[in-house]
Parts: sequence; structure tokens; C-alpha cells
Amino acid sequence: MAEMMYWQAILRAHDEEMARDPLVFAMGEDIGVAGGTYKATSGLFAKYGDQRVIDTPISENSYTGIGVGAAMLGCRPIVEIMSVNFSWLAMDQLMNNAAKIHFMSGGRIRCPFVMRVPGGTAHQLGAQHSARMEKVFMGISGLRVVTPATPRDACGLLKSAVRCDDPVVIIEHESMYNLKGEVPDAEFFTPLEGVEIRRPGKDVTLFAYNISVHWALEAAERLAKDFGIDAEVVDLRALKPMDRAGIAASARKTHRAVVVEEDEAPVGVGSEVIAILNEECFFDLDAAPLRVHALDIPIPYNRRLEKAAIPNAAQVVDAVRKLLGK
Amino acid sequence: MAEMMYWQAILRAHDEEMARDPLVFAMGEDIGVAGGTYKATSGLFAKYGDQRVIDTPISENSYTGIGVGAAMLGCRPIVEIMSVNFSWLAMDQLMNNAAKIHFMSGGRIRCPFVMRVPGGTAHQLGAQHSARMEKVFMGISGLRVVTPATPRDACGLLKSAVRCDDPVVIIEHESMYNLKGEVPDAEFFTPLEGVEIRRPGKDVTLFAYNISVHWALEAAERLAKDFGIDAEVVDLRALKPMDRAGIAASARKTHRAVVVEEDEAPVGVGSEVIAILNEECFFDLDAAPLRVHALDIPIPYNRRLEKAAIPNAAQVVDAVRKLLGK
Amino acid sequence: MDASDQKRLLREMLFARRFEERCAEAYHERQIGGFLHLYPGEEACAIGVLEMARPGSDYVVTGYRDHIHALKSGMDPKALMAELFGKETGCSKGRGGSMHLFDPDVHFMGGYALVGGPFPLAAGFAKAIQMRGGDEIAICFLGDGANNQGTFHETMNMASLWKLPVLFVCENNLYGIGTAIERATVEINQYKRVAPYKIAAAQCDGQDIDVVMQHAEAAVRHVREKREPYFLELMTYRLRGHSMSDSGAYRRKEEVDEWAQRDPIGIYKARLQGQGLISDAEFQAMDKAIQQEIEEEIVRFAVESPEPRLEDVARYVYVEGGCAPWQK
Amino acid sequence: MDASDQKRLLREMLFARRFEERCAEAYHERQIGGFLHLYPGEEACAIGVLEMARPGSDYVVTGYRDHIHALKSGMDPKALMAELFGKETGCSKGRGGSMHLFDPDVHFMGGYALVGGPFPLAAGFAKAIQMRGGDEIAICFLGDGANNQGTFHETMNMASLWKLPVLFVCENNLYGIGTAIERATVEINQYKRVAPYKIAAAQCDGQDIDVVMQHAEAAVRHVREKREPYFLELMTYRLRGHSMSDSGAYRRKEEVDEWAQRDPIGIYKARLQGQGLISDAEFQAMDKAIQQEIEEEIVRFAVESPEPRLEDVARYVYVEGGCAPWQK
Ligand SMILES: Cc1ncc(C[n+]2csc(CCOP(=O)(O)OP(=O)(O)O)c2C)c(N)n1
Ligand SMILES: Cc1ncc(C[n+]2csc(CCOP(=O)(O)OP(=O)(O)O)c2C)c(N)n1
Ligand SMILES: [Mg+2]
Ligand SMILES: [Mg+2]
Repeated sequence: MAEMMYWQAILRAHDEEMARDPLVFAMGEDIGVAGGTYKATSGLFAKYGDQRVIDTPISENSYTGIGVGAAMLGCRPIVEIMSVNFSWLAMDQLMNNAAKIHFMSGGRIRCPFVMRVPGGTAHQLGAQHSARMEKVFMGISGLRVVTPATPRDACGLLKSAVRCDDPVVIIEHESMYNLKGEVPDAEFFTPLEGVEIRRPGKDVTLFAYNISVHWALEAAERLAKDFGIDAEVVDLRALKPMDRAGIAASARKTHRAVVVEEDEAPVGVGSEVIAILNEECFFDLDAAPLRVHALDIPIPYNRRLEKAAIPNAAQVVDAVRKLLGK
Repeated sequence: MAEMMYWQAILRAHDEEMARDPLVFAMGEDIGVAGGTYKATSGLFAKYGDQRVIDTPISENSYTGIGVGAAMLGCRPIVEIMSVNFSWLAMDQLMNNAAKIHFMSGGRIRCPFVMRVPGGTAHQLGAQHSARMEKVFMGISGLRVVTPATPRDACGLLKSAVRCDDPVVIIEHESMYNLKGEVPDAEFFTPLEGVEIRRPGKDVTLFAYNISVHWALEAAERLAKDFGIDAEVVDLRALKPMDRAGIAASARKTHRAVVVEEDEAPVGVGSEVIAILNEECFFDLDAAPLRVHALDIPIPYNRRLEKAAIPNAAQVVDAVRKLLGK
Repeated sequence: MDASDQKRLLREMLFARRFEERCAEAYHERQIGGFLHLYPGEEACAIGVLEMARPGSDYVVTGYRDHIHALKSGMDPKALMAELFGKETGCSKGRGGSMHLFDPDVHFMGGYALVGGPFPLAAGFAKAIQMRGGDEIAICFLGDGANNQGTFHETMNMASLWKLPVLFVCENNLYGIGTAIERATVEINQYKRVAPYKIAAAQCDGQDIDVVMQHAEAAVRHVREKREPYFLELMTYRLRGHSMSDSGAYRRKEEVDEWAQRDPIGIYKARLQGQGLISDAEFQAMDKAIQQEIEEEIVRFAVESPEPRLEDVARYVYVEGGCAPWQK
Repeated sequence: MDASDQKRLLREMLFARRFEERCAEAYHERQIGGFLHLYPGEEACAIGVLEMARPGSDYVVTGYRDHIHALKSGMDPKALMAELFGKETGCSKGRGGSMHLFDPDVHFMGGYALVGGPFPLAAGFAKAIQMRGGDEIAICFLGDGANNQGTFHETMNMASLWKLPVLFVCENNLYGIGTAIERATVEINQYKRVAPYKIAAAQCDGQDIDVVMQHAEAAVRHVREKREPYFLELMTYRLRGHSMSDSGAYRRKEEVDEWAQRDPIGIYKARLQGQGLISDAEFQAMDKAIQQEIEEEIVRFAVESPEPRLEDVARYVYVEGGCAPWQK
């Protein structure tokens, strides 16, 4: 088992899938000659050439649509949108076409299209470069949405997505490309459905995904050490479709839940998990589940304000303590 | 108090505001010479001319952006997107610019921009013309989102939106333009924040908005008549910001809640209301709040399937009966 | 092109017309729902262009006004009518409707409701063709109004840059719904708009199918042989409203009448009659046979076909078993 | 233009250069965060064009590479530096950062981070000007890469159609981040791309401020007098990376060196020296004074300014009291 960085894991998934299937191709801005903003496609241009590693013009909606069209004829495009903020420009092709073609053709056409987008708030990138948009992708029927919290999942989810016959959006995180973690040496796949228990526990469940998994894990350590609270950390990972049973199973065990999300709260992952808990196991809950989330504001440039806008492990600790009255 | 149709009420709001302020203007596809797909701008072209009632090319993102730019200089544009499905094309200018300019300029620039969009599932319009996208607009910080359920509100909300210094999205409904209702003769405004109690009751609260208010009212009548259940119907109306206090107040009174939404459930209005109820008054709830919502599928063309995809009053009745064990 | 082909073409145009007239009836009888966009007056465009291509092999895509493109691509008219009726036997199993016809078996890749949406899809088909090898081409039919969408500009640039084998056919019918082209578009000659992308282009009459075919032949050959895009603008006119709910108030009656004089079926019929290829009686008989076929085979099939089963309402969101194929 | 103006212009370009060099330092010292896009080598563009316009009155908008446009529009350099430092005294109160400078008082309407986003905004400013009356114009500066965005096409069409008084200035620096123009764009002469919109256009050297001013003068006059758009392409080059994190591996050293020979400050300095307007010693003194001003007044102001208060974190989402003005 080798240690590698998140970006290296994504690169490996690209490489393995492109080597295997000549109809897999990658496209996006600066992914080829320049190797990708976060290096996740570096070296592929030299190896696979400009027909399969395509530097696009700054035309998000249409190169997304070109990927969708190619997928409809059996290609396996991996389209990178450089930052999730720019995906607003590509929503037409993604939501009106990719998400609906299989359905509206009565199942006659498949759209095995993959979009990779780094999201999240990084380092003072400001209001137009700090969007977290999970809720947008997962709110509309027809897409699959997954979000890797580790290098292992970054590799395994991308490989699964490329092989999947449905359109899949993979939300990465700008602050995680240099995160290190173990990745199996042998080929492997990470399922596109289902939760992953990152830390078993019995007193409370922390539901998280993507970067918030790390906040939750950090909080869980502190809770154990400082307060004797044994928190279970559940990585939601697949945001659409969501694993209702997996979510409920953990809550039934711990009877208490906190959802940790990097996004502003309204109509977000937290609200959906709470709704699921209410629907699946309301009377198993000993207390009202809580959300730990960003402030409902565009992200400010100033570093202190930016930090104040986004949640962190300490807030998770506080929420759990409040929940448990400790 | 005159009876008028929803479209007439919207037309009246346009007319009053345009007559008052020469910087109010309307733009959109076919709104001028042709009078608007739903007649909501009919006659304005003749009255105010082509500088203020503008037929646009089919260029949603850019005419939205033109509206945003004009608003930044003090104009009061009312931009119509012919169908909410097409608003995916305009999200870049709406979300990246309109929603963020006031904030990222440190409050130095205002963006009194109004977007009107008919949404909802109408009559077999198919997967690409049946989107319900409330959740998308209300999930992102910076916008105001309102949604009129009656002709009165259609008029009053548009007038308030035009006068408001923030960007406002008004979600209308394709199936409601011919709905009739009373509208005060004198000038009036409907607040852009707060809920509206449509029917007071004591046994259960039905939270609804836009077309689902009518399903909820119909259900309430049946519940009263057939089951002796006295349902309160709360029109959420302002989806962003949401009136947490107003929502909690009703639930504290009735101890039971059902949220009725036309959209597919994930990360929708229902999930948010349930999360708010959990946060505000969990221990006031006698039972887990329920969501009545669409199936999580693109909308099918076939009439029976389409109907099966979308909720209705009968489902609301069933949900309430389940909730009350009757 | 020999006499039998000419007669076949006349029949195809007439069939298209009668088929859609029957659709309009069914719409008024509420057997067809949703939006219904008809193509009368424009038949020479789709039929003429695709006559010069390889329907069934070349990949075709268009907007919501898609019936005739689907038919000429080789879709079974019964499956088309059944789709409009929302039936399980429809080409999209009743899930699509008029704006969303699909038949991948004959490479008809769909009708789409959002103006401008098919531009990149067509380029994507061409990209797939390019990657797989082979000499198919992609053909994209869209209206004049669609060219004001950002996707037009973005796609033209990439199609040219990457030498994608795609033919863009612009059906310039002078209106986008109720807005006249000159009120929405600076350059009303659409073929001139692709100059900055260095895409070869031409404009021609779209009412005379012989003219259409002559230009389409060159256009298709260009794309097929040079493996690069081409843009063909056909000047045409829709004789009915934009969709079934159009009042038509934005057009002068004289304008419509003038164009009705240039009905593609009338033009072609007169030409064949002039050449002594078809008599009035033969034409009447053809027309009658068409209407009979439509009524007795096609509409009947649609009427008698079953509706989709309610328990299947949530099918086709995801590919069944398509999520984890490595587990297979 | 008299000698004092010429010297002022030289000083402005030099000030811009030194200001941004100081920004780079502050960035490395982590006093400035986020993305920082600098303009060295391109100074003659913003300064030359706006010299011919009416900064403070005409409305200016651009992308993320916006420092010099803001300065020449009349923004206080202290407020600019403070913004980069994230301070409450910044032009955007520390909420915007380098990519989002705003100063409505001098009609600098912002820097924007999404490529192509400002095209429609600029047209919107022009629309507002048109509605209010008056002879201001809107000026939009964007890069070559931005012209591949759909908003370019859509906005050009509407700006021309509605005769909006907007000047589009394309700073063609031959790259969009690491992608060379010819790898992303079919027509590399950007001014030729507006022909289908019937917008008057020109291309000129962007390194020689006299050339820039000469063309800008005509461009501005066109827009101001004819009340319709104009498109001016300036051929330029950025001497540094795209942003602070750029490796630069995509450009040959010789290419960069060649362009460094055409540094706008070098060209203009040599010209003024040739005309005997400025000596080497005077230039050194000017440079020294600039650096002193930057250090002692501007950076110091930024350093000493307060951070925004944490309790104000949620301000400016909505206009305070702006929701129900009829209640006022
Ligand atoms: C993105 C989008 N915007 C607007 C519409 C509404 N709409 C449907 S058809 C149409 C006019 C299209 O005109 P044109 O491209 O010339 O095609 P025609 O109908 O004339 O064949 C419009 C505006 C739409 N369907 N999609
Ligand atoms: C919509 C969008 N897509 C992509 C990016 C990432 N990006 C930032 S700058 C840039 C290149 C822009 O090139 P150009 O317009 O030539 O401007 P330059 O930086 O050369 O001045 C890209 C692709 C972005 N900011 N916005
Ligand atoms: Mg048309
Ligand atoms: Mg550039």
C-alpha cells in the first residue's frame, strides 16, 4: 500500500482508465500541456496525446456538452471544470442534458459522462472562487454525485465513475490535493453508493463528507480525549443517491447526530440528512440533530472573516457537547 | 377589490412600477411585441416603447448580466426568463454576479435586480420544461427568493421586489397564470420576508408555497370535512431568507407538520423546513414531520406518469392521516 | 436522381405534411399533450439535407421541431406517433414526447427543448466519431434564433479547432417564436456568422428541395471527406405558428401568403408535373394512400398501444445495473 | 499632449509597475492572500486607453487582473493596497480582495473573477447610461481567452443591436493561463471576431502607449459620439506568470525575453529621453520617489489599517434597510 497525495490518486485513476479503454478521454482548461491546475492530469498529455487529453478554450458550457455528446456515443469523457464556481456556466448541459437524456429517451441512450470539479473554500480566494455547490448537483434528478475525502476514494471513485453508465459528478476539494493517504497498490473501485464509517463510535454520529470528514475526525479525537465522548464519524461520500439506510443505521445506534458541512445551511446536505433522520428514525433520536455549517454569506476575502464564515473542528466539538449536555 | 388573474396581477405590478419610475425596465424573450408567453407583459411595449420593454435574443446568460449591470447603476430591471429550465443558462450571471456584488464590494454597490421565472410542472411539457428549481435559487447566499401563490401576492411581491435594493428572484408557476383572485384596488406591497397563514388550524401545520399552497388548502378542506382534522396552512412565500420564527410558531401550536413541495425531495424546501423545526422546536413535535414531494425523477411526458411524479392534495391528506394515526 | 427517387421525395414531403396535420388534429383532440412544434413549409430542409447524407449511419440531432428529422433518419412513424400519444411503444417509451424523440438504432440522437443545446452535443458526436474512426458525420439542425446562444459561438470555435466532422444546418425561418430575426440578430445572414471560426459555409433557398440537395451534397461531402465542420444556411419559413398556442399576430398575412406560394411541396410537385413525371390523379392517389396509411396504420397503432405501466414511473433515471459494472 | 503629460504618463506606468512588484513581495510575505494576477508588461493598455477616456466619469469594468485599471480610474492606491491586505479601509472593505476591487465613486465598477463575466455587465452599464441620458460610456477590459466564452458572442450581438455605448478593449497577451491562443482559438486576430456583429474594430500595438492612445482616442470618440459599441484589440504580453503560482513552463524563455525588449515603460522612457524630456537621473529620482511613496504611504497605510471586525462578518449580504423601502 503506497502513500500518495490526493492529486496523485486522481492522476492514477485517469491513467489506469485511459490505458485500459481508448474511448476514455479527458478535457478541460489547462489540463494538457500545463498539466492541470492541481496536477491531477500531469503527464497525461505526453502519454496519450492531444486527442485524448484536450486543452479546451474557456467555454465551459459547450465543452461540457461535447463531453455529453461523446458519452452518448459510447465514449467515456472525464471533463474537468477548473473550479466549481465555473460550473454555473455548464449547468445547462449538465442539468438539462446529461441528467435527463437517459430518462427522456426511455432508457434508450446512456450518458456515461464524468465531471470532476474542485470545490470548497481554500485560501482567501474570494466570493467568486469559494463556492461549495454540492446541494446544487444533488438536488436535481438524474445525476450521481460523489465526493472523496481521501486519496484512496479520490482514485476509487473516479475509476468507478468512469465505468459507470450514468453521469457522475465528482466534487473534489481545492484544499485537499496535497493531502496524503494510503492507496492500495492493486486495482480497486470505490462504490458510488453507500456511506463509509470512518470511525466507529457509540455516543453520537458525526455525518460529514469531503473536507468536513477531516473536521469530524479531528473533533472525534478531541471529544474522546477531552470529554470521554465516543463519536462515530460517517462519511456520506455518495451525496446522490444518498444512503438512507446507512444514515439511519448509525443514528439508531448512537441516538444523536450532528451533520458537518462546509456549505451555507439552507437546503443543504445537513438539512437533507436531518429530514432523512426524521423520516427514518425520529423516535430513536434522543435530541434534535444539529447542523454545523458555514454562515449564510458569500465568502469574504479577508482571512479572519473567511475563517469565521466556514466551520471547523472546534465548532463540531461544541455542537456535540451541546447535544450531549456536556 | 377587483378579481383578476395571476398574469394580470403581474402585468399591473409592471405597469405601476414602470409608470412611476423611468428607470424600471423589462426584458426577456418575446415579452414585447408578442406580449409575453403568459401575457404578463402584454401591452407594455406599446405603452413604454422598445427601450423599456425589450425583446431579447435567445441569450439568457448575457441579458441577465445586462440587467445586473444596469441595476448596478441604479436601474430597476425586471428580467423574465421564459421558463425556469432556461435559467440554468443564466446562473453564472445570477449566482456569480448578482448574488455577490453587494457583498464583495463591501456594500459599496447595490444590485436591485429582479428576475421573474415561471417554474413548475405544467401539462406534459417533458423533462426539459418541467423543472422546479426553488432549491437552487435559495441555496446560495446573496439572493432573495419569493414565490407567489395568489394573484394578490403576484402583484405585491413584484412591486416589493422592484423597490428592493437586493437582487430578488420571483418564482411564478406555469399552471397558475390563469388563476383568479382578489387584488386590492389601492397600491399595496407584499413583504419579501415572513410567512403568511392561509388557513389557521390547530391539529397540524401544512407548510407549502406557490402551487402547493393550493394542494394544502384543498387537503385542509377535506381533512376538516372527512376526518375532523383542523389543519393550519402556512404559505412560506419567502423562501430566502426563510422565516424561522414564523415556521416554528405554527409548529409549536399544532405540534405536527407536513411540508408540501412540488419538487423532488433531496435538499429541498421540505428538508430545510424539517431542519428548522428540529433546530427550533424539536421537543414540541409530537411526531416526525413529513415531506410530501415529487418522485426523484426527471418529469416524464406521459400524462399518467407525469401525474404520478408530482404530489397532490390526496397525498397531503394521506400524510396527515398517517401523522395523526387517523 | 431518377424519376422514382424524385417521386419518392415528393411522397416523403407530402407524408411529412400529412403526418403533422394529423398530429395537430390529435393535439386538438387532446390525444397529444405538451408543446407541439410543427414543420410545414420547411420539409425540404430536413428531407433534402438528409437525402444527401446517410440516414441511419450519420448521427442526427435537432431541437424541439424534430418530427421530420426523425422520420427521415429512419424512425418508424408508428413509434413516432405512439410517442406523441405518450405510449410505451413510442420511440422514447412515452417518456420524451414531441420535443424528445430518440432512436439510437438509426442514429437519431434526439430532439432537445432548450434552444442552442444541441450545438455542443453534435460536436460531441463528431468527437466520438473521430475517436472511433470511420467515415460517419454528425448533422445538427437548428433554427436562426439558436445562433444567438453562447453555445453557437463556443461550439463553432471548438468544432473548427479540433476539426470535428459535423455539419451544422441552420433552418432560417426568419423568426424565433414571435420575434423577427432582425429584431434579435445583427447579422441576418446566418452563414456569415461563422467566418471568424473559419468554417466553410453557404446559404441557399430552403424551399426548393433540388437546391437544398445540391448544396447539401457539397456540404456533406466537405464534412465527410475533409473531416471538418461546415455550416449550411437554408432560407425557409414555417407556415404555421411556432407551436400550437401561437396567435401569429407578429406576422403580416401577406408575408405568410407569399411564403405559402413557395411551399416546398407545391414547388416540387409542379416541377415533377412539368417533367411529366406525375399526373394530378397520381398525386391525389399518393396523397390518399398516405392519409390512409397514417390513419389506419400509424394513428391506429398509437391509439391501440398501451400506456407505460404506472409501476415503471421511476425507471430509466439510472441505467439498470449500470452503477458498478466492475462487479459484473 | 505636452511634456508634463508625457512625464506624468511615464510616471503612471512606472508607478503601476512598482506598485505591483511590491504586491508580489507582500504576497510572498503572506500579507496578501488568494489569487494575485499582475499586469507587468501590459501597463500601456489600461493607462493608454483610459488616458483617452474620462476616468471617474466613464464606467470601467474588467477581470481579475484589475489593479492598474482601478488606479487609472482614480482609485486611491492606499485603498487598493489596503484591500489586498484585507483591511477594512480597502476599496471593498477587505471583502473583495485582488480580484474584486470596486470603487463606484470613481465609476470603477469592479474586477471579476469569472472569465467572460464582465462583458454583459459592461453592456448593462451602457444600457443604464442610455436610459439616463448623458455622454458617458462604458469601458470593458478583458483578455483574449475571454472571447471564447459564450457571453462574448451574446453581448456583442446585443450591444450592437441596441446601440449601447460600450468600448470593449481586448488585451491580447497571447495566452489564457498556460494555453497559447492558437491552441484555443481559431481566429487569433481578435478584432476580426466582431465582424458578424457589425461592430467597428481595430487592432494595434499595446506596448507603445502612444500607439495605444492614438487608437483609443478614435475608439472612445466613436463610442461617445456615435453611441454604439467599438472593439479595440491591443497586442500585448504579460512578463510574469498568469498568477503568483504559475510555473511558466508553457512559454519559451526567448519569447519572454523578446517581449521584455518591448516593455512599455522601456519604450516610452526611451522616447522621452530621445526627445530630451527626461534624463536618466530624473528617471531614477522619479523611481525612487515612487518607491518611497509606495512604501511609506501606501504599504504603511495598508499595514496600519484595521482588519474588519469579526462581528461584521455577515454584513453586506443584503442592503441594510433595503428590503422594504416603501415602509420608509
Ligand atoms: C434556452 C431556451 N431559451 C428559450 C426557449 C424558448 N424558445 C423555444 S423555441 C424559441 C425560438 C427559437 O427560434 P429558432 O432557433 O429560430 O427556431 P424555430 O423555432 O424558428 O425553428 C424560443 C425562444 C427555449 N426553448 N430554450
Ligand atoms: C469562467 C471561468 N473559467 C475559467 C477560469 C480560470 N481562468 C482564470 S484566468 C483564465 C485565463 C484567461 O485568459 P485571458 O482572458 O486571455 O486573460 P489574461 O489572464 O491572459 O489576461 C482562466 C482560464 C475563470 N476564472 N473563469
Ligand atoms: Mg427560427
Ligand atoms: Mg490572455
